[in-house]
Amino acid sequence: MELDSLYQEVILDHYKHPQHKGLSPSYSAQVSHVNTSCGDEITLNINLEGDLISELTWDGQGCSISQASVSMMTDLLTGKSLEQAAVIVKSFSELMASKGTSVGDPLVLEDAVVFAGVSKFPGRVKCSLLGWMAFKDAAIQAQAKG
Amino acid sequence: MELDSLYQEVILDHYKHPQHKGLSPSYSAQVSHVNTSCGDEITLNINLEGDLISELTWDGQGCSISQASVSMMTDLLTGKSLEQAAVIVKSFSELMASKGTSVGDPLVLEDAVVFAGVSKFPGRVKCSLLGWMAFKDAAIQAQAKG
Amino acid sequence: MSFSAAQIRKDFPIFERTVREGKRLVYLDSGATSQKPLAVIKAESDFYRLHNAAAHRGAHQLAEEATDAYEAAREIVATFLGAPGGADEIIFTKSATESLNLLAYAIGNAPAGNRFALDAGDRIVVTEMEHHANLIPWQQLGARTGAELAWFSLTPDSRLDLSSINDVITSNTKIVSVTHQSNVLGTINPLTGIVARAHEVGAVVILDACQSVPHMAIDVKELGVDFLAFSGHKALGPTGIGVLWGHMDLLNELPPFLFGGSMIDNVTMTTATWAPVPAKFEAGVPNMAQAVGLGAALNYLTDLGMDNVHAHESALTGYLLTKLNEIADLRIVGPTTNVARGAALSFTVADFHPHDLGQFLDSQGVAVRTGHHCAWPLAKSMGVPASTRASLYLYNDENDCDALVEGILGAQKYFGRF
Amino acid sequence: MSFSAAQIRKDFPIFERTVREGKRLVYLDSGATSQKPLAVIKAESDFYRLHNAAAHRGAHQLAEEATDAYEAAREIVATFLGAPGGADEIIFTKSATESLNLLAYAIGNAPAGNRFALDAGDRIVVTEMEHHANLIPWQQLGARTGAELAWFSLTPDSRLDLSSINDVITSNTKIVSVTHQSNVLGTINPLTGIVARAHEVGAVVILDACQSVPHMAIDVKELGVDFLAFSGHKALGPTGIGVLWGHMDLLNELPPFLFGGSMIDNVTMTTATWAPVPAKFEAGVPNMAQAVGLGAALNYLTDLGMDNVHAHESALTGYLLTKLNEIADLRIVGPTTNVARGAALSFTVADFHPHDLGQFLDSQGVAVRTGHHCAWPLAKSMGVPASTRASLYLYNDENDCDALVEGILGAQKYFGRF
Ligand SMILES: Cc1ncc(COP(=O)(O)O)c(C=O)c1O
Ligand SMILES: Cc1ncc(COP(=O)(O)O)c(C=O)c1O
Repeated sequence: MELDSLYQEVILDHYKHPQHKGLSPSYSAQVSHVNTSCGDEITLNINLEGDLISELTWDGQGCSISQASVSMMTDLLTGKSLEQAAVIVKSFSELMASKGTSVGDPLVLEDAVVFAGVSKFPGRVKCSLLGWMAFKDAAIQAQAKG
Repeated sequence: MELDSLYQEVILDHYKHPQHKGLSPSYSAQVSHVNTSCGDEITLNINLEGDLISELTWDGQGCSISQASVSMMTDLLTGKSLEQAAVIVKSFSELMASKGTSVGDPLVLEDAVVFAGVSKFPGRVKCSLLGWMAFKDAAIQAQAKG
Repeated sequence: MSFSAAQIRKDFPIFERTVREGKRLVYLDSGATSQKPLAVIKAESDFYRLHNAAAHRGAHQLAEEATDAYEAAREIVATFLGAPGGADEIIFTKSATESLNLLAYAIGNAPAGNRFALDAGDRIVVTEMEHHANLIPWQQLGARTGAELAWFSLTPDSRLDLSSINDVITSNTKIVSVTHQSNVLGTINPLTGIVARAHEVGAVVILDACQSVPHMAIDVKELGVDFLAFSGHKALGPTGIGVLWGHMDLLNELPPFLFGGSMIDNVTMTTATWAPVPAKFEAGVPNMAQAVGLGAALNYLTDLGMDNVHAHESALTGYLLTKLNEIADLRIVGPTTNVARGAALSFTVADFHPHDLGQFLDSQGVAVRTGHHCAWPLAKSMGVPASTRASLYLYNDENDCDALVEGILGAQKYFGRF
Repeated sequence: MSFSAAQIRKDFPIFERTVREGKRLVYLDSGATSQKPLAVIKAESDFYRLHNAAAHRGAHQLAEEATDAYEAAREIVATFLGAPGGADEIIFTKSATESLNLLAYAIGNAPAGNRFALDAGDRIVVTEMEHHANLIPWQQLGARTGAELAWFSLTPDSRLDLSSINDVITSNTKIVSVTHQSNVLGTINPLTGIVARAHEVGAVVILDACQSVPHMAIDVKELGVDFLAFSGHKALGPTGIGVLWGHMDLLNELPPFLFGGSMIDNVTMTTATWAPVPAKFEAGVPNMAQAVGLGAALNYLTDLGMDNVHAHESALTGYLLTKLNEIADLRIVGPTTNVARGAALSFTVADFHPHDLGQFLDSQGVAVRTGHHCAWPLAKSMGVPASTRASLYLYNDENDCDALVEGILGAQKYFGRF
């Protein structure tokens, strides 16, 4: 079933057991993003120590794809430098733009390569990117402050 | 040639030799109307003596149809009462709305029945009516004053 | 002749195709846009093939034919709506969204002394169930003029709360703009009291009829409203065509909106005066082929009979409501009984996100819409940020409803396994 | 491949019909609207037959396909115009008239501090040869904001008088909106000096490209303008579709125009924020089938090559100008030589009224336009209240020009006999 390439187990796993959910009391920057076509919302807190992403926490509501994506992202980016994070974000964005033609680089994206399946569903690409766009925004704001 | 039903001799005759053209120095009411789709313009002076249309004069520029129509109209309506004129105007309007299905009442419209041919050409109906609409307007204004 | 959705479907070429690897297309998204019968597709293409020219402009046979075709469409719409002033009261726009914005901007253009002129002492009234297209133009008009925006809120059973109507439609209210049927809830709003109160205080009543004109017989005289807007594409017509109807005396007083060719009386470099209605509101070469297509769509509906269409949809809505009410954890967002409601049925299922549910349904060939359905304030006030909407039309039947129900049960199983 | 109008005509179904009792259709009214090739008619009907659904909205396969088709059309337009910022700089409207009104209203919506905000100290510049669609919106914006309207007048040979450009485009000028090619005169305006001076004083340059985009290769980067508007129906496309192109940074700052679904970011009962460009400017279910049809039209033109189209029209214009110049009592309204002029040729013949001349031509199967061509101030300033216009396009050839000339001579005889 084609649907299974969208709803892979690791995605549903993150959906049921979201990581880093619950906003940290303090943060270097906080952003809120919405997916205007479906109303999904996410708030993301980023904490920087120098160039290092020491903590990423979030809260929000949305579909399995958007929630799993932000959960996986916070797993993946926590502890990384902003430079490393930028490489990962770029790689993920490219994967999501690939319309099913790319399998993603597991060395860079780790578990998040499962979103290759989502890239075949144009209606869900926005869902996958919601958290990542929020991160980009938060990183810029945190750097601007710091 | 179908065109000949439009450009009948009496129409072209009025076009070449317009009647009552040249505005009277004084008037009971004066109106100016334009045909916005082609820019044709006409100014009409009406003089009333009581209920009688004692004088109708006009000036303007336009196509053969609009010019001939106003020329014939001034011929036809001068000397008539406002009531008689209303009957004639109504009869002419109906003829022009007939899309070629009516021949017009020669007892009411006299020479103006030749416009039956024009009613087959929807693009020219407006031209035929330009002067008549101006008359309607002028009659109302003159009565309002008087 | 009995009404047969199966027979009707044969008039719609799109039902010859399948979706998602050979699945039958179960189209339950007519609230977003309807499918088109061949007669409409053909009317539009025949216009291009045979009569295409600029209406009201050229001095030649094609231009005459194009003008006739375009004006005949206006007659059809006028008859369909029962416009008391005839075809001249029908203004073609590109969509209901444009029709409503036209009103808001034109009112904003009204000079002092004009009956539409608004200022800070005035009030505009809408409802909490408006589509964004009938909300944001009024917010903006309020912001530009200082007029205050007020609204009817909803009762727990998804009806307009009219209990304090005189406190909402106050004596300084100039505009009351309401939806005939909610595109989310399916609620059909009662207009009599609203119209009476609005007219009592001298306000005009604008009806967003996007979700009613396609589905029931409409007579603007009976409704008593002053303006009405709808979109062609939801009523079997082409995309790119909308309608604004208004009473002639109001249209005469209303200033124009878009400026350009064909809407003028006289023009100098610094001034312009306006053509009579409806030309005053139709600047530029019109969307002729789309108007002609809309005419064909309304003729198609008239041939079927709007009362028959409505009866069919009503019966089907009752059928589907019963079925949905039987599903565990399914909550209808909107009236749960088949009274004063149309064929738009929104719902949530347990805590499955509508986007996931919609995706599963899609995999089964069932096309629905998910999200806030362009009525975000409503979604927020109901505490349902997103829902799934099935909307029925004349080509749907019980099989389609069954496919939806089966799809929902399938989704419960599919997502439940994790 | 050599350019063959006869071959091209075979792609246009309308040329299979005759007019006025069996006469060959000699269509010389493409300046009002162009005819449509089968590829365009089919693209629009295929959309309805196969992919029809609300773009950007549904959660199903048809909605995905409709979105893809609509967005692909945006890409095609962006490539056609050479938009530096790509497809996101392309806004679909219903017509050039709407595109220009969009700009005027959106600018009128700009709050103080916004770069577009206008007030009584500012100036808007147009030309005396503007179509009403690029004149009246600016008159009205001036009236609403207090900004002053100024314009370039014409030289005796129907060119813009740029001799006092610095007195027209003054340092307080915020907007310069000019036509690329006059729809009456055929004059193609030189833009370099205007763009340079406008940018020197910080004004934006808006180009009404209705009469150029269909006829010549356009690259907005080379032109140097800031916004550009055109209508699909004059460029082989469907009715009901127009384009506004603008630089992304300007579109980002420009406030929205129409309010409704799909153009929002967040909405409450009293406030709204906007989606990114281009969605910000496209409220409501879009004119999808028409955008797709326009895409097919521009692809058709690209396949032929815009330089080939232009060369063909240029040669034909030269041919017709020579022939017309030979007719006794015929006066060309516009440049009489084939330099910096397009294929719109207006003229008067003795004191025959254009309406009568056009009627005679029509009886011979020759379709032209007569009147002031929606540029009344120009007509008045030239002392030619009405003229006859023949406008050529890719499907016309020398036979068509000959038919026009023969028709004019025939009219002289027909009306001369009295
Ligand atoms: C130069 C020019 N500008 C603007 C327009 C208006 O275009 P439309 O009527 O398609 O909106 C036209 C054509 O009518 C035109 O020729
Ligand atoms: C109730 C209601 N109003 C307004 C609209 C806007 O219609 P359109 O997008 O066709 O302009 C819609 C549909 O989207 C609707 O359902």
